[in-house]
Amino acid sequence: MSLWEPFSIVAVLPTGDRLYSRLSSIARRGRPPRWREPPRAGGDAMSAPILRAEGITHAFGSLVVTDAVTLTLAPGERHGLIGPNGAGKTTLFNIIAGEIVPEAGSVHLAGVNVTRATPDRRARLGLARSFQRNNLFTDLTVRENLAIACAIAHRVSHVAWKAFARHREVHESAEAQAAALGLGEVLDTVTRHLSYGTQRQLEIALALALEPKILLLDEPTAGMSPEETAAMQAMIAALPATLTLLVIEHDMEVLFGLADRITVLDYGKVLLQGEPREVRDSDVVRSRYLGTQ
Amino acid sequence: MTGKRTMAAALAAGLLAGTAGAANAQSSIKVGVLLPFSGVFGGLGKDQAAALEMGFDDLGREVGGRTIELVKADTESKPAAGLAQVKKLILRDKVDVVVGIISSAVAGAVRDYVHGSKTPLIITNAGNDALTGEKCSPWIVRTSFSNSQINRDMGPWMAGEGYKKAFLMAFDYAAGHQMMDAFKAGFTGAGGVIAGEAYPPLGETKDFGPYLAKAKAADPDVVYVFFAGGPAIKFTKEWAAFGMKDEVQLAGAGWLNSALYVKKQGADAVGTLGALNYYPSIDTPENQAFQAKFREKHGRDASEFGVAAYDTVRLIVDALKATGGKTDDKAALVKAMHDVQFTGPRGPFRIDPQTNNVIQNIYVARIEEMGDSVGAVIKHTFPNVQDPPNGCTL
Amino acid sequence: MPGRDPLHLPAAAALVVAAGAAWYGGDFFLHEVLAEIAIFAIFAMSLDLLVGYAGLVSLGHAAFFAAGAYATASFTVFLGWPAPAATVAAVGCAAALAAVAGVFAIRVGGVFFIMITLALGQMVYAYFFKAREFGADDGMAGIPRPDLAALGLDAAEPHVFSALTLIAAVAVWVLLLVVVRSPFGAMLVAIHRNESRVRALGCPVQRYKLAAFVLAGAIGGFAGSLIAQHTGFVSPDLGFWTVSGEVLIMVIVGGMGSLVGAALGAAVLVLLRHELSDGAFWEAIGLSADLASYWQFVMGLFFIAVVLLAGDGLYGRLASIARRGRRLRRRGA
Amino acid sequence: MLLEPGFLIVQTLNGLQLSMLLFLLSIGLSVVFGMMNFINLAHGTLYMVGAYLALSTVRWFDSFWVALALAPLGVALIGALFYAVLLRHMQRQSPMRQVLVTFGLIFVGFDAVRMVWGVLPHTIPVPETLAGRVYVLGEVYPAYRLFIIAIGLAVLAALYAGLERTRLGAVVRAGVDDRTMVAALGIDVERAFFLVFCLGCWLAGLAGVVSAPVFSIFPGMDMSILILTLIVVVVGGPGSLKGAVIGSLVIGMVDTYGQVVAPEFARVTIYALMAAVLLVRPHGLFPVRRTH
Repeated sequence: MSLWEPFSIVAVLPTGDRLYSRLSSIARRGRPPRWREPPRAGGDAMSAPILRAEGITHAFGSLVVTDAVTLTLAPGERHGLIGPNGAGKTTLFNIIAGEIVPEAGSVHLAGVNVTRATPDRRARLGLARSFQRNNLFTDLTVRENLAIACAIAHRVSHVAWKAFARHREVHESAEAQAAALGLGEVLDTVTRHLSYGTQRQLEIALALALEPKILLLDEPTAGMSPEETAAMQAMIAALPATLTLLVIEHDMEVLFGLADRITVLDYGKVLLQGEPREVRDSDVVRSRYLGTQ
Repeated sequence: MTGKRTMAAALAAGLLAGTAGAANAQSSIKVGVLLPFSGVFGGLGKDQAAALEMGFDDLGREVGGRTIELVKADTESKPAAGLAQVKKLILRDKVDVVVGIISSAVAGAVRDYVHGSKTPLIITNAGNDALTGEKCSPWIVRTSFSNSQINRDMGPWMAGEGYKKAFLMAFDYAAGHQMMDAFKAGFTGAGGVIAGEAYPPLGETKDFGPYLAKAKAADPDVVYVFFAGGPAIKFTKEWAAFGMKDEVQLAGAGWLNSALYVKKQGADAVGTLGALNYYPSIDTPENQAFQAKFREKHGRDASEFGVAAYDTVRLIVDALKATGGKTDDKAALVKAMHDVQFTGPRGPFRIDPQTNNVIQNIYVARIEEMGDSVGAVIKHTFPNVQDPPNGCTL
Repeated sequence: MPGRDPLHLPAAAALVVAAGAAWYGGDFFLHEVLAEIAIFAIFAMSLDLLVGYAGLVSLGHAAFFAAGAYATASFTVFLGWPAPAATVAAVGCAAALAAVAGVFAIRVGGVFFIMITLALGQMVYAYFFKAREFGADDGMAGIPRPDLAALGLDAAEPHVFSALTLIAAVAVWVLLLVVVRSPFGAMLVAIHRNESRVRALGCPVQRYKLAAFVLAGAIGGFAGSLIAQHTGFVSPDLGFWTVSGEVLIMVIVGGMGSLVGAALGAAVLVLLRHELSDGAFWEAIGLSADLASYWQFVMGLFFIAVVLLAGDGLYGRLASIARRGRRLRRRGA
Repeated sequence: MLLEPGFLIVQTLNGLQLSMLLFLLSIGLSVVFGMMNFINLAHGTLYMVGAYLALSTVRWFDSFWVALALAPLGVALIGALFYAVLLRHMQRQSPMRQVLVTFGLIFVGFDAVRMVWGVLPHTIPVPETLAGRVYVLGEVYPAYRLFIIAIGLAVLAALYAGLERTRLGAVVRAGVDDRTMVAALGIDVERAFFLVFCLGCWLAGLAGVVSAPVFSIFPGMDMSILILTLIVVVVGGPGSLKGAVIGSLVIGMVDTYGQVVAPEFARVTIYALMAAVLLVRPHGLFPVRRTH
């Protein structure tokens, strides 16, 4: 709530989601959950993990897709997530992003328990994500795409009385963002006319426009040509060092090149967690995953 | 610039089209006909319009050297549309008198406007008690009936016939409650007991089955109902299908077996008792002549709706004759209507100056087999039924 | 993005011309029609905020129309409030209803939303149909218009009231124009185009949709308040599904996502209804006057044709013609 | 009185009969929605047309059974025509636009029916063989209403078998789950959709015919049933046979009992029920899990 100006018409309305989750949890357990978030955990901000997913368990029907997975990311860490198809990577990713509420386990973001929080709330807490399939405003220009993200980042998206065009700071930062990520040339191109690789870049640029603390990248190089992959690698490598990254990637070489630590998932369980070198040298991983590539 | 011109032209053309054809022909007497030609009551509107035309054909379209001109307006059975149309009739067409209105909701909507504009309105159907009761107007005359006028005398009569326990059923709206309340007051006053009541929602009731189950469980001597039109047909049929016909007497306001559809109801309707201000089988020379003429024209019996419209024409023409065809003094015109008296198809007809409601006979009829068809046979007549003022101070 | 409307100036000019002509030259009937157009334009613009901008196709918008009308009737008739105060209260009532209904409705999207709002409209209709205190199916009469004696005017005069409604329509248009051109408006359009992305960007979309729903409901209630004063009468029919359907048709015929389009759609439909339901029109084109009672048939076909052939509505068609004209002129110059 | 066994028996049968009609109407709507994300708002109009076609057939051939055979076919034909002329060309457009076209058809259908058959309500007689009354657990009940229940159950059984056993059924089930996937397998989804759409129209026509002898036939009968049908689809969860069955039963029973047990709430019971279901389960009681 603190993000919203007190006089905003949006801020004074109850959220459908909260009311719903409260009512439905009353229906389920007869006891309402806490309305307010617990106070942020104290302590040294540097050593406290920025993201902690603990004992995450989720099943679709009888198929357990993640089984007691625990994942901890320190600030500035670049973490890779690999595993064969069906290992539960995407489900875990979606649980962290807030698309799925896990059956058991908890997700803490910068010390705040966000296990049941909506994706937008997590985004406001500093978690941004890209999508595996491009998920853009395809009939808007690059400039307009970024302006939407920047309006949210500048916390003016709820303003209903001043013309969008007159929020100069938003448009300036959209332009700056585009320039920084090499999209300056195509600012006024309608997104659907862009090449796949450029759309992919915009996908990440939108997430970065939020100035997040942690960025989740879902197969950033999927479907790209070798040149495009190289450009994307360079772009990711050039991200600020303070930004925490969680990357799902099929291309092992890409991942080994940019991750500090890697988690290997297999059949919903953590097979191994460690530095890229350890993973590369692990016999288990080699037999279960690399061997099958 | 193209856009601007297109838009302006379109707007102007549209607006002008709406205003064309206003008043001329000062000499004619204009009668606004405010009936539903579409919507739920579209059929009844057309029935009354046909009877109005027949009435003017019979009684002549000229009084005091002025021709009578009918201006029709469609209420679409909707109050808002009715109000818009009555404004149109009065302000644009400058009619001298308005006749019509099937639905009480439409009548309620136009009441204040008509009252304020001091234009005589002759209601040919809408039966809401308030129109000639607490909300009566010196300018609003009713030639049809009031809801309680039809049912008031049925209560004591049925109690006198030996029915002691009644179950009431009508749609949940003003007319339904007024009719049931009028019956209830008379029936309980004469020692009857109300075993139960059910008011299904108007317009949304798909099936009478659930209500019939409830009525049956109450075990009454008589079920007294008010249904009209499609629901009346359906109710009668279900009544028979659920085996109620053999166990309980069915009675109600006579629209349950209106002449418009009693033949369609056939054997299922036989034995039902009804009270109404008109039945085609009324055995008077006036009615026989009227029915013969109507049958010749339309190939079917005239209904109570047609008769109300037909008598209205007589009321207007006679009143105009009394004023010598003058319509400038509207108060004198209404006064002339109070003085009109005649015996029409439904019997003696006059307007009560106390309430502006009609004073008329109410008939009790039983549906019986007639050759290979069915029809209403009159069993009893309540003569010259007059409403109490009910808060009306004219 | 909203705000690129090539016909704003021409439309405003047409409005001024129409208003001027009406004030000086119109008869009663013209004023009645103008007032009706203005009121339905307000109603249609409010729905357009939902349908055209936020992408929430509602088939129950008449619920707020009826709520606003009944609130106005109640405050004036029962409590004796002056009409303007009752209008303010009515807008509040409609907004409150929209807030409560919105919590349920915005949970679902697309076709589900259509069904929920359809049910909402029928629920409100059913309530007023049954509520004895509001006159049940007979409705309520005797609603006053604002007292303009201080200005030396009488709102009971058709031309004064139609001018009043036109001013109200312009005010609503300006208000909504500000809203749709603001970041909030841009966000609604963004949510419409790609909801999951907006959510991932940190925008609480439910709250935005609810805000749009409440704003649209409030303005719908304002239109309802005006119609109550216009006719002096309210009935449950104001909330019936056909009213919701007609206003949706106005928005779609005029062109979704354009406020002027919605207003144009209202004008076209109101005029069409007046003409088609008039027997004289059918006789004038050499057909039976009986066809007047089947005007919904023609309107339905017209609607289908617009959806099929001019997906962006009449206004969209006009706008693209205007753009083409401008291009041609530029090329010529 | 309300706990009397006689009342309960008759009322439960009434509820079951309404449920079966709602089932006939909702199943077609629901499956088409599941497959194409498209809802035919003119479904009620098809039901009405079915009843009117039955009226004309009965007048012509003087037999209910001929009407039962022909009228639903006529409605299916109208549906097929509608599909060929309008819907097919709109496949690539947003489903919303298709829904709007069907909305326009409600207006057209309403007036078309009035033009052809007039505004006065009609009825058709109950067929001779079913005109009698039956004693159910000692209570008198119209035989024809039991016939409606039987038809509903028969259709339910046939649809269940069809969905489980036939190839079309398999395509439909798969299509509800993931349409693009089925198309990718080289199966002609459009043909399957066309067949399902026509079947849905046929069922709506069937509902119109079987209800004609019980309910009266009038312009406007389409809307009251459409709203109920939509509520069934929403409550049950679109695309699910189970949802349509359970939704129909719940709505049919609640409506039937609600009208007499709590008459003052008769108009809102159903809506309140729907709101409650949506609050707890936004995608209906039996949501179809979609894989995208």
